[in-house]
Amino acid sequence: MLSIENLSKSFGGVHAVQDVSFNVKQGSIHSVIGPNGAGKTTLFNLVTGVYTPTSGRIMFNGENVAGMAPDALARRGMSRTFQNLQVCMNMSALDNVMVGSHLRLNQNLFASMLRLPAVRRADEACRHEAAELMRFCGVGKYVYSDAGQMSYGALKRLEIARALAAKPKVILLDEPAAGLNHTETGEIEELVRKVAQSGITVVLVEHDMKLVMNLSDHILVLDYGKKLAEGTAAEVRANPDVIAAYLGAAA
Amino acid sequence: MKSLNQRYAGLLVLAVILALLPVVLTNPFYIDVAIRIALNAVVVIALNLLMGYTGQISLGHAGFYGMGAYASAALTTHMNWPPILALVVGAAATGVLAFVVARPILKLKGHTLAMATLGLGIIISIAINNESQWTGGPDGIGVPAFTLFDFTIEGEKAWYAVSAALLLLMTWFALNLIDSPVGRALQAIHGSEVASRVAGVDTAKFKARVFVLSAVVASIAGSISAHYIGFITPGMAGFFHSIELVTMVVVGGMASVFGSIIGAALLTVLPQLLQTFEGWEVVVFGVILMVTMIFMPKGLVPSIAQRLRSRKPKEV
Amino acid sequence: MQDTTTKQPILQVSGLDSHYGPIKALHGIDIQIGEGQLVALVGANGAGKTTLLRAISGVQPSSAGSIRFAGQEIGSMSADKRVRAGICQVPEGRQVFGPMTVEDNLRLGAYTRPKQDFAGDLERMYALFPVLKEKRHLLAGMLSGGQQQMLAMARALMGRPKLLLLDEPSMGLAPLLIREIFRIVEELRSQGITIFLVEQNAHAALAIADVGYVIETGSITLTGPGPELLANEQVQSAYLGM
Amino acid sequence: MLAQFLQFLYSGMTVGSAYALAALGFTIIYNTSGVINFAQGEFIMLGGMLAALLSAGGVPLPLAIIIAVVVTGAVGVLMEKVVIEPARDAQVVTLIIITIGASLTIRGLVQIFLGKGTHALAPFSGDTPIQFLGASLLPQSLWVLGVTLLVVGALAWFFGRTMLGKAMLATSNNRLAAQLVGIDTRRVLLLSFGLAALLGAVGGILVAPITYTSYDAGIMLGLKGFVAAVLGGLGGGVGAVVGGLILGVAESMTAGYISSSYKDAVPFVLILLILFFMPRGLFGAKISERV
Amino acid sequence: AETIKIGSVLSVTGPAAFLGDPELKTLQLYVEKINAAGGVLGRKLELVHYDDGSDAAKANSFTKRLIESDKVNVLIGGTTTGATMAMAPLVERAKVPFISLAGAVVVIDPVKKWVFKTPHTDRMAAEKVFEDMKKRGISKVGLLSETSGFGASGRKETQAVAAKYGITLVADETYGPKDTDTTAQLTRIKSAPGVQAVFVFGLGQGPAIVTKNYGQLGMSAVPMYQSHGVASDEYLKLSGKVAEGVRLPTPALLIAKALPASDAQKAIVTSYDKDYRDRYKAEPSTFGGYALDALNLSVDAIKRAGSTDGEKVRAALETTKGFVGTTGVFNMSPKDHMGLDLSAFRMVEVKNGDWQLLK
Ligand SMILES: Nc1ncnc2c1ncn2[C@@H]1O[C@H](COP(=O)(O)OP(=O)(O)OP(=O)(O)O)[C@@H](O)[C@H]1O
Ligand SMILES: Nc1ncnc2c1ncn2[C@@H]1O[C@H](COP(=O)(O)OP(=O)(O)OP(=O)(O)O)[C@@H](O)[C@H]1O
Ligand SMILES: [Mg+2]
Ligand SMILES: [Mg+2]
Repeated sequence: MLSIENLSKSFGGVHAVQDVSFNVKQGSIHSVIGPNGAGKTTLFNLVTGVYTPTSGRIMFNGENVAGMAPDALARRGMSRTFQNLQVCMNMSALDNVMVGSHLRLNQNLFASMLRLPAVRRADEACRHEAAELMRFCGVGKYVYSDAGQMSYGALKRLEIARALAAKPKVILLDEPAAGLNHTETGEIEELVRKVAQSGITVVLVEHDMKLVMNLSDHILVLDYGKKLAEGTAAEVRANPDVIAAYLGAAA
Repeated sequence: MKSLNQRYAGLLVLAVILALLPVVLTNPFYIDVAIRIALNAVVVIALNLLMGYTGQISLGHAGFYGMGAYASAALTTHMNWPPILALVVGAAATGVLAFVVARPILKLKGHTLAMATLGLGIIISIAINNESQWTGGPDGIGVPAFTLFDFTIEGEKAWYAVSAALLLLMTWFALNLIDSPVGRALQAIHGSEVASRVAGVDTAKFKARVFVLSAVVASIAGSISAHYIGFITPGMAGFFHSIELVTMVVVGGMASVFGSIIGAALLTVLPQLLQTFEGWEVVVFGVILMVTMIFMPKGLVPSIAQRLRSRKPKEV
Repeated sequence: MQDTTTKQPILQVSGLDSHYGPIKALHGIDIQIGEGQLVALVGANGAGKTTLLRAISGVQPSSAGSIRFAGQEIGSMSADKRVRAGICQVPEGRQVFGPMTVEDNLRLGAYTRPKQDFAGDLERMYALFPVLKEKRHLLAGMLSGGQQQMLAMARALMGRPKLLLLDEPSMGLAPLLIREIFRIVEELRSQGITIFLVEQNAHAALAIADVGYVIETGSITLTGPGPELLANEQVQSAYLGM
Repeated sequence: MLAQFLQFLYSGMTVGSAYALAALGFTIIYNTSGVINFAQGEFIMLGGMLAALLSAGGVPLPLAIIIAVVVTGAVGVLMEKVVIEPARDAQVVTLIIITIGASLTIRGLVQIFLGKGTHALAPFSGDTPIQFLGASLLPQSLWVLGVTLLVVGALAWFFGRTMLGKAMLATSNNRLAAQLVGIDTRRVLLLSFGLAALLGAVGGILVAPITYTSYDAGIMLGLKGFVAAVLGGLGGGVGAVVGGLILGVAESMTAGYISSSYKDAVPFVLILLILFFMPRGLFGAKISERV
Repeated sequence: AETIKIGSVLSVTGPAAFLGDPELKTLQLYVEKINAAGGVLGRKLELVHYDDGSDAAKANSFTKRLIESDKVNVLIGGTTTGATMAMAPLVERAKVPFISLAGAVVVIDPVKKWVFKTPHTDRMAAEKVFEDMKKRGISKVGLLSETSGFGASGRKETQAVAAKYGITLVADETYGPKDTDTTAQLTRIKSAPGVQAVFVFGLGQGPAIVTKNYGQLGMSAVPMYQSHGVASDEYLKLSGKVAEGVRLPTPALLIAKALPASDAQKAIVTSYDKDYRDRYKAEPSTFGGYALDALNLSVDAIKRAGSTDGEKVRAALETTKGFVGTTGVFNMSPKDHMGLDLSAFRMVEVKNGDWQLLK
């Protein structure tokens, strides 16, 4: 459903992503790993429209979406979380999640100002859904909190809840387990699995190898912006280039 | 989660206060002040939607206010248009102008945005100052009474009723808006523009919409104030009036609808109260402004609300 | 609480409370760190780890209790004085100076140091994290997450701390680098630097720690030598995913 | 024709340098605190007023200038200490409103104690116009231009080369991190207000012989200085100067070639157009945060 | 007995403060003096003052307060034309005698029943200047006016009366009240074909800057005229040597000492000059003179009306005849609510750093 073809992005002289191609199958969990600075986040930024590619195509459900704005992509069913938190600290935690459902709600200014009954009903329903999602992501105790009162780890989960609130076709998670301990990482693993089982395609960037190896149907390894290897968990783990560049001998 | 009741409780209190004021205030002068407060509050609420909620500063809103006021003055005086038509045309013209500049201007952020809106306001006020055949130039222009189908709004009582109704309506609109999907989208733009775009918010469109909305409201309030006061000068479209409006927003509280009303009330009444400090008005005003912001950095309403809440600390 | 230190404590936190507005985030924290020790602090999300480190650095107000550093009460000392006294921190979320170059970030890390040490220290950091040398003229805000994390670490080390506070230094780092970070931490200890380490990678942290503390909802609930905690069942199920 | 053009240019550059000096003060405070200091204009006014009144009162000009600069600098420091410091955790808009309050207070006090009259300060080196390529300019204009360039150079060195300068930039970017590397952020802020006030005073004194000065002279210079600073990108000295000169020259060219009634409006149209294409101002910092 | 309440709204702060400030000081000084001398009709005067900060909207609101809340008997004020015009509809409705201190003709033309004014109109200033130009054979004039209310109205009136004196305006430039440089405008005027004189219409420091730039551009061959807006010693002080030869129309106050003893206004202007200097250790200004005249006119009208009844006072004001003020000799009528003629203006020239009366 998502197919990346010869994608490149450079900043001045730095080639952050170079000629990368891969395919993500519907309903699968596709991980992207690689050393720091390999270009994983840049890749996410390209795919979700935050950056415009220097060259290459991004095919999403048969349409070339390269260079499209993030909101246009969101409308086509794409959603993501951020490595550097992008939580709206001026809002409550719940409202943050509800922003995720933006596209499914009435966006008319006047209907909103008049608070038409239909708007109100949809909003209430959305509110309950959002609270439910927060619980699903393990931040249920913050349902009545402001985003500014949450700790780092909680905010990471809040972002996942917001991304899910969009009911996306594909969700891109950038290091969802960073800042979580092993037990908490286990919870996230479970959560991601459930998301994938519900039919949402997951693209995952993560440095926690246990999580990646347990979850991934397919793994793409980047190094210096280029594709280093690709394959199943077992294949990648055994690849000597990957061991040298990324995993190290003990993995 | 803001419950329905909580929201409407505030509105109800406001309605009761507005209904009681004319009973308590026997002196027409006090009613006059109340009318000015209400009309200012309407603009300030609209500006707060833009500034406090959406996070887009405007140092040029008095320009829009002035456009409305001058459209009403010029079209009724020079063209003999009925006031309501002048008001609508003024608002429409303001809306069109705001719409045209919205996209390029709102691409700017922070201080550049402040400067660009300031520039826009200054351009408008200079145009008003210079085109004296229409606007009366720096000396100002008289505005006839507001008539609607043979009915003339006259006297403090009638004007009070009109402005109180407008304020209630605006408050209701604003409260509805901020607690709606659109309102959340606006606040999300403030919180994180990328995050909101990734969530599907067409940020450029929503910023433009709220900019136009607040400009149109300012224009309408400008028209009505012009008819009420009966005489307008370019100062009301000028930079200092813009700053005054922003100050009302911040002193009352960013992202607080009721804060806007309090801010407008305070900064409208204060100059009247300070007249006793002969010669020292400006100093005292400045000091009050600083002290308020130092002790209530989030603005009056949010800071007081926070303090009330903190009386019952809860443990994590 | 058992006394696990043999050396004289360089940092002694007692009865420390801290609030975020009405919310109390730390409840009477007692912690002792001996000179040259490596002490690990583990806890769930929102337990108060970051709050504690921030309080020790003086960027988060404490409402009760005392903090003694090298025999001196520092509870009311300003943050910059604490850095001068030798307490440096790698803060949560990296907090690099985005619009400044990597090298300027490092330069600022040495803000409290005499000028003549700078060049040498800079070279040491570049040796430790070669990628920073490669990117030294790039704005720090342009670095990838992991690179920023390394920069934050290097910046703190530029201050030649006596006590180094690390708030999740391995966050966002590739597996190879995580190992590298832990190697560096051990090496720093061997150089006599006292280290207070907050880590979600509790396994690795406790394995090398002289002493470990467990924090839950703002209170210390367990303490003991690192390996001992590692074997603790409660710890295993709550933090080690076992 | 050329002479006329040059005349417009000289006039624009003189006015523009005055804007630039005002803009530099904005830039310094912005660079340490992210705050647009609306009291900057009052520093300018204070410098000019004090120097004019002192020298009218018989104090020799150089001494009058020194006293004016020092007193204004002290006012800047005092302002930081008394009203900015207690609110240092507040949002930037709040701080901006505080600076508006401070500006009203300063202006009000000057009006009460120094009066509402307009004052002149003697030009530093006479007022015989200098003829240059057929157009004339006052010697004082050269003083303004010269000092502006000097100050820009000094500031470029300060922010680019000195630790303290970098510490200031760091403070505005991330106060928390700045504290964690041992920067005394309070002192940095104090210093920046003092420095900005000092610079404001220098500017006010330099332009006073050309523009005269009165208790409300700071309003307009402050406003134009703000515009110049933002136009330049609020980055460093060069931006402020280029911004100021563009604004000044645009004004005088508009007055000279288009219409003096719209001389204040046309430059704003121009500036809006510039900003639409360069949203961070002419020399604004590149975007430095990514997601 | 109950006090007689004189209400005033003046621009004591803000851009017009240099006008409003002496106005207020004058009112305060003379209300005190009149009370010390026993008041009016056996009652004391009470001055209720508000400062509009040079903002017409505020003037409007304070007028309401004076009328509704303070219930004043007479209103003095409106430092600027804008403020006056914002106040006028209210006094018309509330029927309170109102004497404005603003310059523009529009204040009294068309006549409003309750509105009077003391300053000369800007039209008169233009006429006086043109009269003088005509005498010197000047017919091509470059106009440089301020964009303030004073200047804009002056520009309009200048344009209106120029033809009557056979004068063509060969250049028509403006500058802002806070501008710091006007060389661009002056350069344009200088290069206007056949220009024989410059006429500057502005207030306060602007005209001084114009004068300085005029010197800088070496334009002394083209005679410069200013309006009564600069009729103060401050102008001389600010513009220095380059002002030599500048001519302008002014009220008698400015040249109090030089007036011949036979002059009707000699007594009033010298005593005002002295009183003001004694009290405030400062130069009196012609603007303060407008306020003094307004106060004296109201007191005179109240005395003649024998009561503070609004209608009676208004009627008395309207029938003022031969009243000698600092500004001139007032002869009001139902058609003329100012009552001054061109003789109230004296033409002066700057000579040796001082004013010299032209014959
Ligand atoms: N605007 C920019 N200018 C210059 N270089 C950039 C810019 N943005 C990113 N880079 C560089 O591109 C490379 C890829 O960065 P990216 O954030 O995609 O890495 P990553 O794989 O996500 O790393 P990490 O695991 O540390 O998060 C980095 O070396 C970074 O320094
Ligand atoms: N700015 C704030 N305002 C209010 N409450 C806060 C704030 N920051 C943190 N808290 C609360 O204080 C508690 C401790 O937070 P802290 O950040 O210290 O946790 P942590 O242990 O570092 O968690 P994490 O592992 O997620 O980083 C949490 O309950 C959090 O919700
Ligand atoms: Mg990344
Ligand atoms: Mg933490």
